[in-house]
Amino acid sequence: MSNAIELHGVEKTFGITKVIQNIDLKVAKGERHALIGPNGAGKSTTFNLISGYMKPSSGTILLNGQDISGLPPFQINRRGLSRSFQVTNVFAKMTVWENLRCAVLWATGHRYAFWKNVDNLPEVRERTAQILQDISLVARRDVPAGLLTYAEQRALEIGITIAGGADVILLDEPTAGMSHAETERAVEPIRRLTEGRTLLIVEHDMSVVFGLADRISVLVYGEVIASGTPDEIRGNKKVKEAYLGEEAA
Amino acid sequence: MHKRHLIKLAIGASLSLPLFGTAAMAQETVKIGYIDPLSGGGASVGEGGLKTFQYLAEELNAKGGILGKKVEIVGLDNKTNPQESLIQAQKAIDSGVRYITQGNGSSVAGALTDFVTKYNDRNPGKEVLYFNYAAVDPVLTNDKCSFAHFRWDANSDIKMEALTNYMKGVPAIKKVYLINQDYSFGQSVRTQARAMLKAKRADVEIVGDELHPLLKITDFAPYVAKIKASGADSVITGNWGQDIALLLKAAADAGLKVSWFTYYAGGAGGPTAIKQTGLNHQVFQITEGFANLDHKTSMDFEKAFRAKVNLGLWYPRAVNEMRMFAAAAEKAKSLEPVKVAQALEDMKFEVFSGGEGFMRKDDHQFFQPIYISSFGDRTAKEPFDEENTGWGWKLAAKVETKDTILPTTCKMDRP
Amino acid sequence: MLSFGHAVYYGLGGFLAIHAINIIARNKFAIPLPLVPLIGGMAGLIFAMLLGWVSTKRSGTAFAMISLGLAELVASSALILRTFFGGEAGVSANRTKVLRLFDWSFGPQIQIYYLVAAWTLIAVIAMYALTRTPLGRMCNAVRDNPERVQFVGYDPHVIRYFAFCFAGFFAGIAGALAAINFEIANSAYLGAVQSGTVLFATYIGGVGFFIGPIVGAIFVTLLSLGLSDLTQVWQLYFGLIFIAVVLFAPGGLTGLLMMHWPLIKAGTLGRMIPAYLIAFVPTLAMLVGFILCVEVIVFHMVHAGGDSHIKAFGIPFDAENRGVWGIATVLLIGGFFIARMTWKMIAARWDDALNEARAKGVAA
Amino acid sequence: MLELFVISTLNGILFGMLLFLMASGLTVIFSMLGVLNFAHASFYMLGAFFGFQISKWFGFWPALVIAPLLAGALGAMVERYGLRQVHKYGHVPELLFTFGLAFAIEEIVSIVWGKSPVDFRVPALLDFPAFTLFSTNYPAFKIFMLVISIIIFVGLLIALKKTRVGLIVQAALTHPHMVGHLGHNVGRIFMLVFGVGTALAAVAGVIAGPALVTQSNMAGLLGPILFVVVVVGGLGSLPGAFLASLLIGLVQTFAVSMNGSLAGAFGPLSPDLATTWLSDIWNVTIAQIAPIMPYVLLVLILIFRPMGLLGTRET
Repeated sequence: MSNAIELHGVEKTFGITKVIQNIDLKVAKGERHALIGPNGAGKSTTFNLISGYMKPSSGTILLNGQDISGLPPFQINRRGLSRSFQVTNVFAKMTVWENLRCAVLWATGHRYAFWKNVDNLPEVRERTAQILQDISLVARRDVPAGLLTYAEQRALEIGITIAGGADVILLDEPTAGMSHAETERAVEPIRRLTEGRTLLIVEHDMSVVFGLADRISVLVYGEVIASGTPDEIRGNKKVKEAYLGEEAA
Repeated sequence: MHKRHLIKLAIGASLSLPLFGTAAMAQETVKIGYIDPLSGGGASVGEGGLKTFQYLAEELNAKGGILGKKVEIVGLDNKTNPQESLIQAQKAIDSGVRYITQGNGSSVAGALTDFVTKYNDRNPGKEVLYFNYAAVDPVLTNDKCSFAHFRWDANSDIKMEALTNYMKGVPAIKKVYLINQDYSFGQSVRTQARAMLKAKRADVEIVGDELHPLLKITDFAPYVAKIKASGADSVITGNWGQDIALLLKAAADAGLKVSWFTYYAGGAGGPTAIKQTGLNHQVFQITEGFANLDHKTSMDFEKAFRAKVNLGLWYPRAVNEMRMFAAAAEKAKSLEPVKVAQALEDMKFEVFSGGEGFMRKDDHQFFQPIYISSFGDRTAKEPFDEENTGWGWKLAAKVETKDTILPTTCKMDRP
Repeated sequence: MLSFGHAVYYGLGGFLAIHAINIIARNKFAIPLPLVPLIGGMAGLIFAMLLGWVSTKRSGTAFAMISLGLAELVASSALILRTFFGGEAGVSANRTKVLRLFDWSFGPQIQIYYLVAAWTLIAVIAMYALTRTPLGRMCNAVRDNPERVQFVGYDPHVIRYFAFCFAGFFAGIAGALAAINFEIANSAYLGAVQSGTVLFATYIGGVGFFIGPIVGAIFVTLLSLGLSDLTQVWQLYFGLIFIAVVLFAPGGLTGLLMMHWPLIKAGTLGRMIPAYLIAFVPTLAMLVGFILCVEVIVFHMVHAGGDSHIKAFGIPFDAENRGVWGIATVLLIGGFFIARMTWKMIAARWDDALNEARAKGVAA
Repeated sequence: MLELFVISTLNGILFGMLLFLMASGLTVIFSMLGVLNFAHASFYMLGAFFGFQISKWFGFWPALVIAPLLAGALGAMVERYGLRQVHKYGHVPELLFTFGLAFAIEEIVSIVWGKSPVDFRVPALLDFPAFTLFSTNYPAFKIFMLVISIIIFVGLLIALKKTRVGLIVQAALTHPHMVGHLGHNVGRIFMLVFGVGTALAAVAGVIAGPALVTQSNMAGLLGPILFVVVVVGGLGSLPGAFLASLLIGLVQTFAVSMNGSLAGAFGPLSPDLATTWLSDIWNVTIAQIAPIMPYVLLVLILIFRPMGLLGTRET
């Protein structure tokens, strides 16, 4: 089975600080892969590198076998990779419906069309309606995104991420800042919506990680120190020392 | 973001719609629309002109007006913008104005001539005349001449004809440098200077020929360095406004000793700049008259004018314009523009500064004696100073009317 | 995006239209005048396509500077390329010389008025339609959050470029209409003043609302035509109004009006009206005092020694009169302090009314 | 020819230094506050007019000190009571605010001092030719301008390297996002930076006023070039601004001193093309296009090096 994402010797430096040193990471197609590690380990930076938000200082990143290192974000997105943000990043002044529709337009092939009425595109409408239902925001359809509750914004964030139909999804702490109850409610839709796709997720909540992921990679000080199934990671000594140990303490 | 232009235009167009029926026929006053900048960068010049015309209107009114009707000057602000000028002209016509006068900017003058010509074509019986008191682009009385347009200022070719006729008699002039603003007027000064000098003083060498952007230069030092390097003894320039002031300033700084032959060194701010540079009687100006001209009636007028308006008379030609207008109306016994225009054609007139001038029928250009004067310290014969500098203009030479006449290419459509 | 160089496309549209009229008239092409604006539009579009790619590489402040630089470049070049641009005198044409349609000569102003109105209507409809297309929606998205747009597959640069081209197209139409109206095009069309006025109009009207610029254009045109008759220093008032809008009403006039929409929906607007009326009196007094002060100062600075009975906004007064000075100062300072109290009251009432509207669930 | 070369170099460096006096303030303000101060050239103009007024009352030397202080105080007030209020709406409204301000300042100046140039003279002490170079005088005042500019340039360098505020400013130049985390004092620093920046522009105004022209349109003449300097040098780069200032100063001065045109290089255009638009391009001299050179430079830079000569940031 081929890999959806592959990182080979990827490094990122800011000035003289090496934030990411030599990451090698493989995410197989169709797999749910979690990236964990203590604060400041470089998880978000890794996401930024993969999604094109930042350019790697060296190394290569492959998406479905194609080199995407250094490409701008929209190009990477068009090749089938979509990401969410840790800090909610939606179109605050537009309604929920419009937010989702923006995310659907490129994938449905309407691109920069200026000769079509956006309200008369049935496939756009149907797909947007479907996503709206999937993230359970039907009742909030015409509310500007900036006025949603926090949990609703997080749901919308995920909705925008999956709306384009990308087969590789990167979720950056989808449950960050949520209460325990909210988190529990959030996991199920994530599982359902990423069914059949490749998922790479950064998450702090260990119950989410171990409940959701097929495989887990542990990132410490900008390096992957371990990669494996949840059970393997649970039993890994290095991981216990570096991460779970602290958590337990 | 894009629709604003359209909307603006729609409003502009609707406001400039002729308000039918407002052009009252039986009016009690003769209204003259004065279209020049009354705000923005050109305002100081425009205001001065307005005051001049208002003073002249009062003078006429004190004598009973024109054909018994009072003269009223309607000040209209064109913001030195041709398009705005057209809006203002339409506004003026709608309020019953049949005579328009304007002077600042050949671009405005070109637009106004076109506008008035077309208006007269499209509105027979409601003709409008345009009296030009200062726009000197030769094209206005040549290729673009119009029956509705009359010019009292000598156009730039005429001034150059006068200047070169003067230079013909000054053997000390050997190397001439031309520096002009890079637009139609500056270019015509330059081409005429080249052609006329070649014809009249083939021995004069033109050592430099510069065009610089209009009103954009803050430091003329590089240009002055070039003039210096060329070894010129005289400079001819049509520069006006800050372009002449800054040029002279840079010349004084670099210690450049040449004679300056200028069109507009006497304009607002010019005398101050010359005084500042200390170029005593080295700056010459070509005009149809100046304050210290030894001519009794114009000196008396100047004195009264200064006392009332607190400004020197910049436009002796405006006096000619208003007085000739009155005379033409009396002669035609009518204030109908077409009749006034016909009366003005080939009219001979004793000009403000003395001597005879005439309005040539072929192109509606007025010809008059031209004076070359220099600016510097004064003797008892020069009572007036400029801009409180203590310095004044002194006569250098007079060029008679006959020595200013040039042919025209004008082919006019007459009613 | 903030363009300081919009007049470039407006002006080029105007020039092309003038040349087009001349060429059509000379060769007797069967193109009626009402189609000429389209030529201007195409000119605007083509130049926007050429210059747009470089300038839309960046957005925000950098874009503003670049647009300014390009505008200066084109405006200055216009004076050098005088065969095409006619130097500072410009190029003129006679609009009645082209093919006549239905016996309309387009000589009389009223016919031009209809022409401009028709094109304006068409353009406004087209622009509205444009906002309803996928590209139009994505333009909104870029304005809202350019970063996120990249992660749904769009290149913000391309979207900005498209928007820029359309803006150029409509500006070109406007330029052509102006050229038809005045029958002349000159370099002032391309200049910074033109761009500045447009900017003023747009922001005073309110960006972010479709009708904002329309409101702004009407307001600013009336203001500049009206104010210059009323007072000599109209540009000062103009600048101050603009600053006031930026400071106190970032949404522009339209934004101010739209703020009231939730209250109208909730029916709590009535509560604001008395507060407005109370505040109106001292605010007006303050403004009158301010205007008096300005006019008196202007008089002393500009016309010192002249006739002191001046007229501003049609109201005659004596600028030398100490009484007038006193009244002006009292109105200005007193008005300011009282007005400030009333503004606070408005703010308090506003919060109440809005909260109540929220409670009723309409203020989304 | 050598004479022209030397004089042009001196003039070019002088113009460049004047540009830098203004561009430095603009760059620092831009880096710290994220605001492109459209009214920056207006403070240059205010400096010149304040300088004119004060030197009329007390003489030139007090004016050289007081006028910039006054303009700087005004600048600080603009930041405190104007810009800071607009800040919450974002950078574009801030830019618009300064745009409106530039407009208003120009109007106020022309109301107070009129629209024609004022008689602002070089102080008698410096009103003599400093040296004569192949018969061309070089005025002492211009040497003085050069010296003042260099002193301020050096002073600025020292202030940036040695003072606390200087270090913060430096940090802000390279990492603008950091400014947000400076703590509670950030308001005071912003005000200070804005004040100093505008005061620098005012110094340029006071020394340029007598040498060039002091007129109500002087801001409008210089403003656009200033933005070109900042973009060409690279947004937020002080060394870049310095380089770009000198470059533009020299390019413009040298272009003026050259006479070449395509017609001169390749001979006159064939007569059947002489009336077409091509003749305009063919016959235009380098000197004629000197003033648009900065904008040509801008376009070239944008195409080939969008972040500017020494810039590192994309926006």
